[in-house]
Parts: sequence; structure tokens; C-alpha cells
Amino acid sequence: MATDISKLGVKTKWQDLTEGMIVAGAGTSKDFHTGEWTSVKPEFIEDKCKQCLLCVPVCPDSCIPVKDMKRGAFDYDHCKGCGICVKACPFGAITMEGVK
Amino acid sequence: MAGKRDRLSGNEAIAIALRQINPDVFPAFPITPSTEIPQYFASFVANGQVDTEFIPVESEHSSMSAAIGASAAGARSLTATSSCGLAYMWEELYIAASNRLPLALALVNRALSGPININCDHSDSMGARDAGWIQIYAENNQEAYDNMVQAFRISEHKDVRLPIMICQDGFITSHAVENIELLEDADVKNFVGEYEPEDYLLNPECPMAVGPYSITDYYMEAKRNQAEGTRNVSRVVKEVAEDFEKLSGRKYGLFEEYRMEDAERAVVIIGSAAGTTKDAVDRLREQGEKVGLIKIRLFRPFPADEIAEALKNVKAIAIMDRAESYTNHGGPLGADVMSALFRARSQALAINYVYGLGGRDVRVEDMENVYETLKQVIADGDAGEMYRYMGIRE
Amino acid sequence: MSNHTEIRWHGRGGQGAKTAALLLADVAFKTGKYVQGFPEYGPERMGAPITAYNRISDEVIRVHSNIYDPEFVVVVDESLLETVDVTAGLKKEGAILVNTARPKEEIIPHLKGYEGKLYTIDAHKVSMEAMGKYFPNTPLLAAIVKVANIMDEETFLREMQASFKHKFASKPEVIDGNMKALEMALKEVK
Amino acid sequence: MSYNFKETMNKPERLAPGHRMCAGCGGTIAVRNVLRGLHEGDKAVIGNATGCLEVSTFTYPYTAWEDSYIHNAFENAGATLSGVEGAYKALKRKGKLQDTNYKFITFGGDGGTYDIGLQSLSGAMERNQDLVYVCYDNGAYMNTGIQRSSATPMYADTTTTPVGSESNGKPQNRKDLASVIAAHNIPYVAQTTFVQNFKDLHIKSEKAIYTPGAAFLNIMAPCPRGWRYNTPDIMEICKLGVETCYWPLFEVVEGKWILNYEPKKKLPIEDFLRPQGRFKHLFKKGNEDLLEAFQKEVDRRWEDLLFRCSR
Repeated sequence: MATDISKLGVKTKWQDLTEGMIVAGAGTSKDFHTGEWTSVKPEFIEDKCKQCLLCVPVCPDSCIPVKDMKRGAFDYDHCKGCGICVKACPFGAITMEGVK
Repeated sequence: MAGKRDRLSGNEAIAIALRQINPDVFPAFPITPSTEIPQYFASFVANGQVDTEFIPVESEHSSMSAAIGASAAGARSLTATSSCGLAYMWEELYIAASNRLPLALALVNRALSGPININCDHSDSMGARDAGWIQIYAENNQEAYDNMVQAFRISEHKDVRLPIMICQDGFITSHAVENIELLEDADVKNFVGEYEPEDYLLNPECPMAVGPYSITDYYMEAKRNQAEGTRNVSRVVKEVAEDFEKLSGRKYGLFEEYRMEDAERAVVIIGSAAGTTKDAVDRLREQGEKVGLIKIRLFRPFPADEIAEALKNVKAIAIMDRAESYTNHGGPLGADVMSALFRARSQALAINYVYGLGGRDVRVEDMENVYETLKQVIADGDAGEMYRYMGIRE
Repeated sequence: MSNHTEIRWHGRGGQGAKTAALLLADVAFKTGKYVQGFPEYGPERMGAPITAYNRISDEVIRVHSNIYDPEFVVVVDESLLETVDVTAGLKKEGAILVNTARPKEEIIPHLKGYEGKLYTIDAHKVSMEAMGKYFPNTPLLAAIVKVANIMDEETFLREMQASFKHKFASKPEVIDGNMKALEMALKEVK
Repeated sequence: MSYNFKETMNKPERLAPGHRMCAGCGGTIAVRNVLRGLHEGDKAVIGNATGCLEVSTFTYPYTAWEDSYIHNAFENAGATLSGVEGAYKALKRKGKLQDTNYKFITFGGDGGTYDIGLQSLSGAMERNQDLVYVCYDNGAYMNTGIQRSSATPMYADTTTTPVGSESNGKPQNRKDLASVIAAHNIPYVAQTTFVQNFKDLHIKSEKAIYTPGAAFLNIMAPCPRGWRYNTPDIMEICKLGVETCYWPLFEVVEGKWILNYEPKKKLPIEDFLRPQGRFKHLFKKGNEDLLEAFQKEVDRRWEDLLFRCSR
């Protein structure tokens, strides 16, 4: 059974930690919002997007979701604002302050 | 309870126990004097007597690493080693324990380098005593075999889930052919049972992540959580021993008390020299001397209260360490026993001997002399030098 | 301790002194005895002097030390007489068995005044005649069984036959030679 | 294997967001794209040597991995996954694990792979364990603060090979690990990086994962902090690495060396070095000979590779 990580915080007593510090389940890092690390974010200009998806593989933070062969809105909860996607877009559909 | 009489070396005995257990994964790297264990086992694999995945890795660090990987994956796994091999695993020993992985290590005790030496002492396992492993020691091949059969039941118990080290004395028991009584294959299989972990890497129902980075906020709680497993070991060791006695007729506990009923002088010792000491005890008992012996079986976790209780009527104690620990005041067993005595407010006089390093032989006469020394200690009412060497040229 | 026998073997690495000690333990075990057979290990390779030991008893053996005062000593390689104190601790009620073609008179001076009995066997000759190859173990095993009176000859030969059948299951042709070596050795030890 | 970029991008994400790698990290770009080599429906166990990736992707209780994951220690990812893969074989054989296909992929930085983990990697490769070892090579020990590794290029300024009045950075050449692993005569070895819209990397990852036996992928994964380039420029840096022949794309399939890409016009090494702060000193007046020496080494290795691939 997957570990309920909402019960595991820095106030958790030793009795309530998982045995061997394992975490059953996957992808629990989604609950950790690295989007707070930066105030500068890329902006997605949907009108200019041709859905080439070239921005998708370059994201180090898996913040460009793809569904039915189309990219969606940026995941700002996790985006650290590195700006790589801005450069990857051939159509100027992504902009970010300080990146050209 | 059908046993089979046989004569085997300690290494053969362990290998046969492992054949009967038929573990899932056995990564191994040779080192004297444990080498024969993977050798025998490889022949069982080659002849189809087991269906274990035998992985001949390139080092002991890797044998323990692979055993950890296999165990986390959901497989019953183990390895074997000695001496520098164990030292090379050092980091991994801690990881196995902190991950709460119930894997086993057949350790054939040998002196650590340097100088390099292939013979018996306990410096290898004693150096690993704080790694979080269960450590169980054997006096002879029979005990090595019996302990191996019980190992996974202890290690995999849901209240324990800690790795276990089954130790025997290099060459002295590992390479000596002696009589032994083996259990039937089916009895061992039934006794050990199936390994059924709750969470494991190869669980198709639910993935698992193991081996996290722990920030300070969690680390201390994690260590305390681990210690809870250790606290349950004594109880589980006794429970498993009771079941084992029903199967084999052979009785085991946390330690063996030999002629301790009215003993005024006692030796506390680990391993093959306990047998030699029993002969010394018998000789002295024939002369009317009130001497006894405590042979440690479970050294980690250390059954301090029980040992203090067993020693409560004793006037003088010699604690025998087959390892130096360079404290300037004695060896590791000495430290544990003396601390147990202190906690129990014991008034006994105790001395701690370092003996048998690098295969230095221990004779019945040597142990008789130890009891003689204890007699003098009682007469003097003073332990004198509490940290001594036995059998040293000086 | 009733009926407790201790034997020390002196050989050279590669000659099979360890194997001989293990074989002796094996055959004694089969007659219901408690046994120990163990080598004294070092880093030596082929040719270096090595020691092996046996304890054979009617009672459980608990002692795990080497043997210092044996009843019997077997010298697998007579060249060791020059370099090793083979009679050290040897009880005078016991005996020493030396693998040699030489007459006893030539051996005695090497025994440092040992007062017990000396037996000899030419294991080379026996081995070559019976097996066509030099395996000193087999004749020496038979000789020490006889000298130390470990068991009666008939039982010994029966047990060894069974043991060889098992050991040489894949090459039964060598069983006869081995058995012949045992029988010859029982006769030739003197 | 037909390749379709958009389909590859449409696959489920196997590295979740919320990990704590630096903004612009090349390591996680490598990981995400390697994992896209997995076929949908197949499960995986991911191994990981200690390093940035490990401490950042599984900080208790947050795992970024959508598959089972094991971190053991720094130097033993190869051995650890050997044990996992051995367990898989054993459990399958014993009928304890049915109907599920698992693949085994382990990631290590150059520290855990070229250096401290080389023995364990070599062992796993030589035993031909059915796993893929992926090195995300950023050319230094970044986790501990940019110390030199045997993958660090010559003259790079690192914290243990600092540039100073008597030092031009790392004095030694970098180890050619892909060749070392190829010398193990395993079924599949490849070197790649983030070029050609990842086609090269995606195809090689799928091949590595689905080649029975041991496979090794060496992926140049720039580290903006350690290399000191403008973070958004990672794709350009990778491209220059390939176009200067500093980081050639090749495969060794069953012992056969195959060059996957030859630049139409090989660019001078300066083009790759100039954007990186760790090589700033090479462009000072008087250091022309260092650039020349660097170029010579790149040329020598490129010629050597061409020769191997021509046989």
C-alpha cells in the first residue's frame, strides 16, 4: 500500500516514520513545490504555439505536460524558471524576462 | 525429528544449510577462510540442487551491495565473507541495517590486516558490532549450521527486519571436520518458510523507493525507529530457538550457561574457545572447584540484563576478547559485560583478557590458568590489572 | 575421557596430509566415533611443511586447540625428519609412523631419543605397485588405522570400499587399485 | 524501431516534478529523456549512485521517481542493480513474479561512474547483467562543489584544480570511459547528448534498455553551475560539443564501432570552450598554446574514433 506522505513531516514522531525510510508509491515529489524557488517564470503564448513539442524534452523539471500529443500550460508549482524552454521554441511562443 | 548424522567442516555445514534454505540470490566474492561456502554453493547451483541466482561479483563491497539490491527487490538474499572482506563492506553493513533489509551474512571470523593474517580472531565482526546487524556466534560446526537455519526466521520477523551475521571461527571450525547432525531438507524448508516482504522494488502492485536522503529533521527519528527493531531481537531469537528445539531437540538461547549453577568464578567467552573452556571447567569441577562458563551466542544486540543476572552470584569473572579495540582498558566484550555488571550494581571483580589473536591457539591449560588467576583475584579481593593479554610472549 | 586418541600428521603442502587426516576422520566417523580432522593453516603453498590433526573419541569432542601431546604421529614425508621436531610431545606409550623405504635403524637417530614405538611403511612402493601412481595417502591411512588400532581391519576395508564407491563413482576403475593399496599397506606396515 | 518524436513526448512522464536539482540542470534532462526509451506498460527499477541526482530526487519522503527506485551508495550502483536484476531472474524462475516485465536502469554522475564506481560498473558490465548503466557526465563532482573528476576536461577550472599563477586548471586529459566500457565487449555502448531534438538520445536509450544483457550510455549533461555558461543556453552548448567533435555521437554494437554523426564542418574547439566560465583563462593573452593543445587532443581522439568506426 502506498505511503501517505501527508503524514510525514518534520514534526513526525519516530514511531510514525516508515520502516527503513522507504516510501511505497511513486512521484510523491509533486507535493514539494519548487516553483517557489523563483519569481521569474516563462510565459506560454498559446497563439504562437505550433505544438511541435520541442520545448518538452528540454525541461529539467517536467513542467510542460503533454496530453493527446499537445502541450499544456506550464506547471508553475514546480517550474524553477531556468529559461531553457524559451530558447528551444522556434516560434517565439515562450518568453521569459531576461531570456532572449 | 529425524536427524542425519554426518561429519562436516563448518563451511560445509553452512553450505548445506544454504542448500536446504535455497535462497533467491547469493552474490559472493572469495576470501579465506570463507571461500569454501560460495564454492560449495556454486556446485549446488551447477548441479541444479538449488535455483538460486548466484552472482560471482568482483569484490565484497559489491557482494553486499548486490545482496542489498536483491533484498530490497523482494528476494531472500545473503552472502559470505571474512576479515578484510567484511571491512570492505563496512559502509554497506550500515545501509543494509538502516534500510531494514533482512539479509544474512555467513561470516567466517578472521583477523584483520595488518599485518595480513588468515587465521581466526574476532576483530572483523567486532569492528562491525555497531553497524546495526544482529550477530550470532557459534562454538562449533553444529551451532554454525543450526544458527544459519534459524537466521532468516529471526531476520525476517516483522518486529525485527534487520540483517543478521552468522559467525563462526575461521579454520578452527570452518575447516575442521567434526560430527554433526543435519536436519532433513524438507524440515529446514518448512522451518524457514517463504519470504514475504510487504514493500519491495519488484512489487507490480506498488512501486517503492528506498535509500532516501534524510535531512536532519528526520535522521535522528529514523535511527530511533531502527533501534526499535533491535529491541525486539532478543525476544524473537528466543521464540525461534524454541521452535528450533521442537524440530531438532537442540536448545539455544541468548547465551549458554555451562555449570554456572553455583559457580563462584566464571569465564565469559565467544566462539570455538568456549568448547576448550568447557573441558577446563570439567577438569576443575572434578577437583571440586566452583567454576563455570558463559558462552555468548547473541552478541548484537547485547543481552546485558540477562548476562548480569546469570553472573549475579559470581565473585570473579574473566571476560575473554578475541579482538583488541585499543581503548587501553579492554576489548569489546569486556566493555559490554562490565557495563552490564555496572548497570546491575554488581560487586563482582572482573578482568578482561585479549587472547587468540591471529589464530593464537587456546589450550585447555590456558583456560585452567585463567580460572586459577580468578582464584587469586578473589583471595586478594582486588582484580589487579583489569586488562590483560593471555598467551603473549613478554 | 575414555578411548580418546590424538594423532598429528606432518607432511608437505600438496602431498595430501590434510586429506589423509580428513579421510581418517571420515572412516572413524563411520564406525560411530566422534571425530575431528583439521589442518593447521598458514599461507604455505606446495612443498612447505604442514601439520594436520585428528581426534577420535567415544565422547563428544569440545576442545578446539591444536594437538601438542599426541598418541600418534604420522610423517608423510621423511625429509621432514631433518627439519621438523616430529616427536615433540609425542607420548611414549604411543608410536610414530614414518613413510620410508629405509630400515628403522636409519630412522631412529632422527627421533631425538623418542622412546616409544617406531613403525615404517614404504608408501611409495605400495602406491606404485597397487595404483601405478604415487598417492601416499591411501597406504598411510591404512597403516595408521592399524598402528593406532582405530578399528579392525575387516571393518576398515568394508568402510573404505563403500567410501571409494561413492568418491570414485565417475571413475570406478581406480577403486580396485586403492583397495589393493590399503590391503598391502595393512600387511607391510612394520 | 520506428521513431516518432511526438509520440515519444506523449509518453507518460517517469520523472515527476518537485525534485530539488538546480534550475537548468542537464542531469534531469538526461534522465527524463532516457526513461522515454521505456515502452509503455513495462515497469522499471531505477538505480542511482549517490550524487546530485540522488539527494535531489529522493529527499525523504519525496520521491520524484514514478518507478521503483533504489539508491544504495556512491560507488556501487552497478552492483546494487546487479542484485536487483538477479532477484528478478530468481523470482521469475521460482514463479514468484509473473506476467510483469521489468527493465533495470541505473544513473550515475561521472564521479559515481568514471571514478569511485568504476569497479562496480566494470563488474556489472563484465557479468553482462541485463541492465543499462547511464552516466550523466557533467565532468566534475558537482554534488560536493565542482571538484575535478577523471571526466573533467583538460584545463577546466575546478575547486580542486583551480586556475592560479602556477596552474592552468586540470593538467590531465579526461578518461575515455565509453572506450573502457566498450572494451568489456558488452552488447551495447553508446555516447550521446542533447542534440537533434533528442532523436539520437531517445533511439539509443530504447536500444540500450531493450538490448538483452549489459548496456552503457554516456550522456554529456551540462551543469550550468560547474561549467559557468548562461543557463538557458544548454542546447547550444551540447550542439557545440558535438560540432567541435569534443563529444562525438557513436555506438558500439556487439563490438562494432559506428559513428552516428559527422559534422559537415568541424568547428574549432574554442567555440565550445568560449561560452564556459571554467575555460575563461584559456582565452587570456599568452595562453594560445593551451587552446592549441586542447585542439590537438580533440583532433587526435576524433581521428582515432574515425579509424575505429571505419573498420
